[in-house]
Amino acid sequence: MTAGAAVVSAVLTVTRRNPVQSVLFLILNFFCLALLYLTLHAEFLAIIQILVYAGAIMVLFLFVIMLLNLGDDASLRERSGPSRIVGIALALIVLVQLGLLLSRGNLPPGNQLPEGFGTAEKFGGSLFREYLLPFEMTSILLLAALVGVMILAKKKTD
Amino acid sequence: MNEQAKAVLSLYPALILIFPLLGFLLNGLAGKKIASEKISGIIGSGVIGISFLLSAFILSELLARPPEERSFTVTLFNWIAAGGLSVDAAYHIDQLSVLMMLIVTGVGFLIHVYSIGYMRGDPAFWRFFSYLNLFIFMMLNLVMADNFLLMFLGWEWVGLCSYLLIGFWHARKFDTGGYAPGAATTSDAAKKAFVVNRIGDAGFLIAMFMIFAATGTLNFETLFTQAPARFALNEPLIVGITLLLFLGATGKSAQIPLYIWLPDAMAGPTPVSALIHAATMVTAGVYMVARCSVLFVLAPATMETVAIVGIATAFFAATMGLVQTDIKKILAYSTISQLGYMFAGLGVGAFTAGLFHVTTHAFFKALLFLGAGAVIHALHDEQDVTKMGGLKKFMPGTYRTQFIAALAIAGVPPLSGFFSKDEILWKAFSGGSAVIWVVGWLTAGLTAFYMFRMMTLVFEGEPRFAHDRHPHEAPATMLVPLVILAFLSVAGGFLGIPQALGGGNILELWLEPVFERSLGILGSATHGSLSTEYLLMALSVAVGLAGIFLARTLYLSRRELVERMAGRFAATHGLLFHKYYVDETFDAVIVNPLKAGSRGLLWKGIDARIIDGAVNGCARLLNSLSTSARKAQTGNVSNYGLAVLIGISLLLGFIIARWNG
Amino acid sequence: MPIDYGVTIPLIYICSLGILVLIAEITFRNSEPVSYWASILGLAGIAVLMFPGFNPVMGWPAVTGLGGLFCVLFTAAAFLTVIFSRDYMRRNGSEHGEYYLMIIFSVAGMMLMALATDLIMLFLGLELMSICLYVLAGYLRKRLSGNEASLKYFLLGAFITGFILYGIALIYGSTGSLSIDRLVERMQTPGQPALFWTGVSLLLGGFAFKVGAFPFHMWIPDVYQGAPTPVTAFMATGAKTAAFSVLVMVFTRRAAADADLLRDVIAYLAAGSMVVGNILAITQENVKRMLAYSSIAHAGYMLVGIAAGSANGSDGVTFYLVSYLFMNIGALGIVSMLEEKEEQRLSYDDYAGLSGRNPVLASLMAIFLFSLAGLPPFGGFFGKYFVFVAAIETGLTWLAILGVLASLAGVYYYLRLVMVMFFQESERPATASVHALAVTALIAAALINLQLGVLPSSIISLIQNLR
Amino acid sequence: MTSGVPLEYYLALSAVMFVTGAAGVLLRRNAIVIFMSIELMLNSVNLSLVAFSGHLGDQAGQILVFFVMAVAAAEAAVGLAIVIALFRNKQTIQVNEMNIMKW
Amino acid sequence: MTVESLLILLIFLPLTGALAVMAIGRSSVRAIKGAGIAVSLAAFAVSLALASGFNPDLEGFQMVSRYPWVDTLSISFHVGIDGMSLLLILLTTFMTPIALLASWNSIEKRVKEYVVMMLLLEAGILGVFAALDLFLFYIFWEAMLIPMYFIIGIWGGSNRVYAAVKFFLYTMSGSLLMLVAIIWLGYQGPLQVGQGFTTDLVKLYGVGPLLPAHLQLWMFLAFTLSFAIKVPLFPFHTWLPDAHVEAPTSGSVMLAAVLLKMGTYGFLRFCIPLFPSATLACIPWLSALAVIGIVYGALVSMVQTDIKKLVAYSSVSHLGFVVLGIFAMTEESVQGGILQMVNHGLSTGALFLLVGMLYDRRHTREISEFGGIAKVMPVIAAFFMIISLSSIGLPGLNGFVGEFLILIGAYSSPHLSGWFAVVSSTGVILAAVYLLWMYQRVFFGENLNPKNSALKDLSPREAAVLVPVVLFIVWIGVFPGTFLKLSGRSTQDLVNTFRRTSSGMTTQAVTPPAQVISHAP
Repeated sequence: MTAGAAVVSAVLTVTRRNPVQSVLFLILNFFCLALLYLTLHAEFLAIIQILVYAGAIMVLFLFVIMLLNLGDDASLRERSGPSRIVGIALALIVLVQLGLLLSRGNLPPGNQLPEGFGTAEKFGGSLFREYLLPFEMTSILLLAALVGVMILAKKKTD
Repeated sequence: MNEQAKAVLSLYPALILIFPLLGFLLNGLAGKKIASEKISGIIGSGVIGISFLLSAFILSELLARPPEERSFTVTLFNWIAAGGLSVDAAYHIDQLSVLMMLIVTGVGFLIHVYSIGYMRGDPAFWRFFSYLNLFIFMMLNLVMADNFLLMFLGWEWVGLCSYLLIGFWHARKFDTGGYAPGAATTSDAAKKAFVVNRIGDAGFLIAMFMIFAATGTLNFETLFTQAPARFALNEPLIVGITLLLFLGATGKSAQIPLYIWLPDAMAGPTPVSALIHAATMVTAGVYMVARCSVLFVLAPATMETVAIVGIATAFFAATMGLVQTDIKKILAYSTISQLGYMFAGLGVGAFTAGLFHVTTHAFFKALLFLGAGAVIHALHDEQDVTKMGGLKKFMPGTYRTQFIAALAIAGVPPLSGFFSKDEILWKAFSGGSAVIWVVGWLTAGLTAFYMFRMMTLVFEGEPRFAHDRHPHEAPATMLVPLVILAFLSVAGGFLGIPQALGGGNILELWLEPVFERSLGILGSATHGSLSTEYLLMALSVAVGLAGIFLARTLYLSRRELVERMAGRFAATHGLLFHKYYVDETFDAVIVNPLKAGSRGLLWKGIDARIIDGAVNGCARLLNSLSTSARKAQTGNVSNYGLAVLIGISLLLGFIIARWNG
Repeated sequence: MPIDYGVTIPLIYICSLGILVLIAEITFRNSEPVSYWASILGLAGIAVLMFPGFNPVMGWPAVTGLGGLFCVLFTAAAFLTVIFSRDYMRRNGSEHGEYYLMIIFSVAGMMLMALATDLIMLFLGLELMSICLYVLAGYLRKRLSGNEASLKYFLLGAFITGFILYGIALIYGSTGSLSIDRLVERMQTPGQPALFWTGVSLLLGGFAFKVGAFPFHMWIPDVYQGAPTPVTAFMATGAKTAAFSVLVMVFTRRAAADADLLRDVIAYLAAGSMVVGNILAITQENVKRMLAYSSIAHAGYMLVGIAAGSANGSDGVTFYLVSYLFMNIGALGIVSMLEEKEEQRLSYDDYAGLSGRNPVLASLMAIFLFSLAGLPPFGGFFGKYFVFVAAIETGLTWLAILGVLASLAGVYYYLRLVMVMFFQESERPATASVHALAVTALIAAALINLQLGVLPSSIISLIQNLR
Repeated sequence: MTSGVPLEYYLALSAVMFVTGAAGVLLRRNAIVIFMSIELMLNSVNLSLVAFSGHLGDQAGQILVFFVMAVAAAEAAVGLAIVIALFRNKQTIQVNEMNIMKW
Repeated sequence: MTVESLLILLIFLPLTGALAVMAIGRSSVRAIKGAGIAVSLAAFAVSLALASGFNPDLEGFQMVSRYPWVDTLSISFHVGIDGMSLLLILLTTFMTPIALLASWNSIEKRVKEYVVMMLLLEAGILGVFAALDLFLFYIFWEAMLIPMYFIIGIWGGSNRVYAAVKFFLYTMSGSLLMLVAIIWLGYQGPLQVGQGFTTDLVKLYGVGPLLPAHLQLWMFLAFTLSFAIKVPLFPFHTWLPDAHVEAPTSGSVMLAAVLLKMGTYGFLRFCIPLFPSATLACIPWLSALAVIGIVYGALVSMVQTDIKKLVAYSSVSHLGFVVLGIFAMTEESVQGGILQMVNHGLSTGALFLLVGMLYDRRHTREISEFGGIAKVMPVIAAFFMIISLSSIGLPGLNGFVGEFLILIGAYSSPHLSGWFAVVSSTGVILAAVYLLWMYQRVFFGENLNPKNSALKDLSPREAAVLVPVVLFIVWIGVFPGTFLKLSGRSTQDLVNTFRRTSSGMTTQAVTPPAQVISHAP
């Protein structure tokens, strides 16, 4: 059921003409994913998903859309005719290909989940031990993004 | 003869060669600085004179030896050696080469002396002499060579000298007679001579390849010794070789089909015509065939060809000579005709007779040319016989010498021409070729006719030249050689008075060892008796005299008859006058299509259109490919994303196709 | 997973430098000169400190492995870019310290890619680099072409990130590990599941995009053209090298040719890139765009070595990268020096008669172009030779033939520029802003190129020892 | 593997979402919507990763998802800044109108 | 100093000379020119020393130096010479100072770059002739294109850009495939005896003939295409007229005298010994192209209106002889081919010098603009005549010796029908036609054009350029032994080895090369 909702909301995200509606459907999609994370024993990620993704990032999107005042206006001509068909057809082809490959599966055997799998505690532990360097580099990444946004978006420089 | 004497003797050939070379270099490099005609002339003629004396000395040395020892070889250095081929710069002196050396240096010396007078005042006097010396040097190389390659060296260079000397006055206009009228200069004639010769030379060259491929040598002695064993009689290979050699000879000696250059070669200064285009160079072909007689007799088919081509040339050239008006051209056709005789002689196996005619012809034809030169000189470069006449009284010395020469060529006994020509005809007849005899006999009549037509038009009758011209007798430097040559024209015949007339035929005896081998192969099948020989002699004398008589009658007293005949037989006259339109045919069939084809088809067509078209077409193709492919780069991100997804899809498709786990 | 100091040291260097410049930016009012010199000196110092075999004192932590060499290359590219940038940015009225900061951070991302031991680091490095480059491409905010370039780059970059990530996910799912060593190990072992190969091919597609290989190349011309020229130089050298460093370290150690699923597909990518890049470059009139297309072709040549997948292939690509870095940054550096405000002076015609006015610059450009065209005795030739040797050794002769034929087209358009510079005259000559430091850098780049062409063995043995 | 739902199910869902996102990128012209489609793709991958992680009982997948989220945040910030910068100059964020550089 | 180092010195002398010239101030034009000539003369002196140290009786390469260069790919700086390369090296060092001196006045702009380019060109060419490693050879082969490109492009005529680009791309298109073949050979060849990649020529000599025939054929074709374009062999010749016509005099001289020889040299050095079976199979085809080239070049030459283009097309014809000689594969023909390379270098080089002199005076090369100028410039006319005669192949001058040996060898070759030589002989006739006809139209006849009435005759500098060439023309014509001797042994070995190796892959043939390999390292 959650999955169905996820798919529908995903499709609607890309098909809605109004960007604001798209954002809202995307947020819905993210909520569905968070639910799925929970079923997959990823509690911490589920929380992050809602807080950071659906909360912070999507709000940012919404904010920018509002800021630029991008309505469902007439200038927003969507592509028509053949190129749309080509795009959809290609997407379907890729889907079929992926399906073919995934179904040939031979997935590795599943393992028993360790104790406390997916909790914030376990998660944090390995993050700060085994993945310390990536974590630190993420901070650099965010710093770079910060500076970058400043460069690009500050009003006046000269 | 002791060793020391032999060693000294072996120096002579080198000396004989070096002197003309020296003269060439002195005059050629320093002539302009010397700036004295006298010194240039003395150097030029002197070196040839020395060579003549040295040649005479060799002759005397050889005479002192028994006949079978009358040859020796001098090797100077190894010229070309590569792989199996080794060619020396070596000179072979034997009876034949000594004969030719004497003719070349002797007649050459006289013509050099003559030229001092003839070329007086020419701004390039020194250059003229250097060319002449170079010619002699190379001609000596030709006749003294002991192998084909060295002979070919001389062969080519004499052609070059001929080229340089024909075009000596390269800025002068020259009427080639119908062909490129008015536009041609002497240099056109020079080029034509060289190129036509080259066609023959290519034959010579290919013959050498065949000889080398077959026998691995180009040395005369080695080859001639091997040849009878190596080649079967009339084997295609030997026929091919000899035919190609003969092709070379037709080029150099102006035989059908390559004779066309010689009449034009008359554009050169007259001493050049005398020396190169009458006395020496043009006989190189005869010499070569004689030298290679062993090969030729192994190919009777070729011999027959030589004889037929020779006699045909003799006849047709004589017919063309009938109507020419240019004094030098008359002589030129006469030369071609006489050369034809020589080849006819060679062709029937009368090698000695051929060479005998070479010798006598050298004397009287040189004399004729030099005399013509004196006339032209006297009339300030007038060459048209119809604008001459009555010169007998202005230039008596010249006239007398010319008369002797004309008689000699007309075959009036006991002048030299009679003996040599008659020997050829007799040998032809006795060898079983009656047709050749008949044609030769007719030609003899024609010869006598056109010679005396010329004599009459030039010297007899009323003067027809412009009144501002004051003919005068030639200066001593010119006249003395004329006299000497006249003497030789008379006396030359005594070298070869046939046994039938009680002569010893000195020349035949002298040359016997040279042709021993070939005559051995040929065998001697002589038909006809002594009485036949006398009869034939009488017939040829008669036809000669008839020709003389007819010419004198027609051109002295019955001029109107000539005009009428020319009118009546206009077509024939035109045909003869235009030399059977051979030049025009050559131009139309070979030269012009070749030029047009090279320009239109090869250059503009294949080169520019096809090859370069393909090359540039590739470039253009890439360019248009690029121009159209660029359009895919629309600038639209969606399309770029599409491309990315296509790529991904292709990758996945590839994995689907290849994976088989 | 213990922390590997060999991996962290370059990152510590570069991040320290970044923080230093950031502090300078915050501290000083007129911070640009400080940042500039700090960047230059810092980058130069880091390049020296990291250089393989550099050991000033006992126990100095040395950088090991091929990744170390790549780090030196990124730093060198950044160093040269910074040198060319200042004047360019000044001319375009936008010299700021943040610019250098972005370059330094992107170098950090590249290093992370090259040094990555697992796919997480790889992914993070890729993103760090890319995000900085998105910003740099649009650095001249007022320039519309820059905006467009930046957005195109960003959208397509993010798009391909999705595929890369998907590939990583599938690899993870089929191997149960994110370790690169495990990945390589699996690739060498026949009999992997389809899932694995799907992941690998998506990863390959992603990096093919990053290096600008056909058919993932379409962003290259627009982005390279629209970005500020020094940034273009940096993208074409540093970023490309970074992407190739991953290809070299992940994709050249595959199974033997017969069991190798990827050889042919990489060969097709290479072939397509060589052909398309070269053919499309022929008719370009904008020099910068021409160099962009040519960089597609060069990606193709390097992919030849990847396709070979042998030791020689890996070494060949690495060598090619070294020489490509110096020749391309040299060429684009000169382009940046000649470019005037408002993207003027970028067409072929603007280079007419350069050899008369500025023979040094023209000669240097000629050297870079000859090297790019792959003519001996320059580095570009040897790089090509090396990868073609590798290709032929592994049975990809057809690819080598195609490669040389395509490079013939390359010769044409590079030579066309030489021709314009040397054989033509111009009525309105362009004036280059020539600075001593920049020219020195160019001369150094040219000399390195010559050295790579004439005496390549030192760098080759270095590469071999590091592999 | 504790969940009753098989792994394939998650993977299929993820694939469908992924392709939907990709289709969105191709079909839409509004830069922000395209970007949202890309976010959709990233999230679908995250789902796969989490599913694999749970299937394998290995935490690394979840860790990666965490980093992906961080990266997505950074990307979103930068991407939107780019969009704003472009909008300031061009007054549009329609990608089909961005073609001053082509061919 | 050892003899071996002489060869290395020779290669690097022009290179360092070029660097030295770069250091001279731009304005001191005379010093630049002087330095250029001095360097090239020094190189000539070194090459003479090289020749004096060369022993023509020894088998194989001499003055060999071998330094490891790029170990990974088994590349070494391996140089050495045998008879044929020595001759071509001598030709190169001889013609370079002449070309430089010839352009003393005619090059006015960018003199420094010009001299540098000429010296670089010389270094490149010398390297080509000395290289014994295919990689090294290729480096020089390609590198020398760059200076030539500039020489044509900067100092050339009005259509120079097209010509320069055409020259470059044409040549390059051939050589790139050769590069692939080199690598392929370097890999496949040693594989035959279980060894690793190498481009060392001496080693490859041992293994190349062991390759299966179809592989040989492909590699042979790739090499041949490259060389055929360089020669140029019909139908790959169309770059030549353009390049020659547009190049400055010195460029044409170097192009004709030396550059074209690199192609024919390549046949001898690489194609034949490396791929004997393929060679054997291709002999009739290549010889046919050569013969077509001989006749075709001559015919097209005949109808040219531009003297320089005429000479250019004549090169096609002459080089056709060389190729015919090479592929006839008899000792005589190969010797002739090698000598003819030198001959063509001298005579055609000199013809270009002379055309340049005419151009300097009249600024046109149209034949119709001239006529009768032998009157005003008799000395030039004389030189022109001698050199034309050499080109025509008059016995006693150099051209004849080469052509004769080629043709006689080709005729008696076991690989060719006699018709090849027979048809080629028409080239001898046509040579006389086109050169003499041109000569006649330029020098003979009436001097009608007033512009031609006050032309200066040969200057001392020009004499200094021409006299040495003419001396060699006569020397080779009269005493060709001096030069034939140098290449005799090399030719003999080449032909004998070819006979042995081309006749199929016998087991007998396998053993000796294995020995060669064991010796080589």
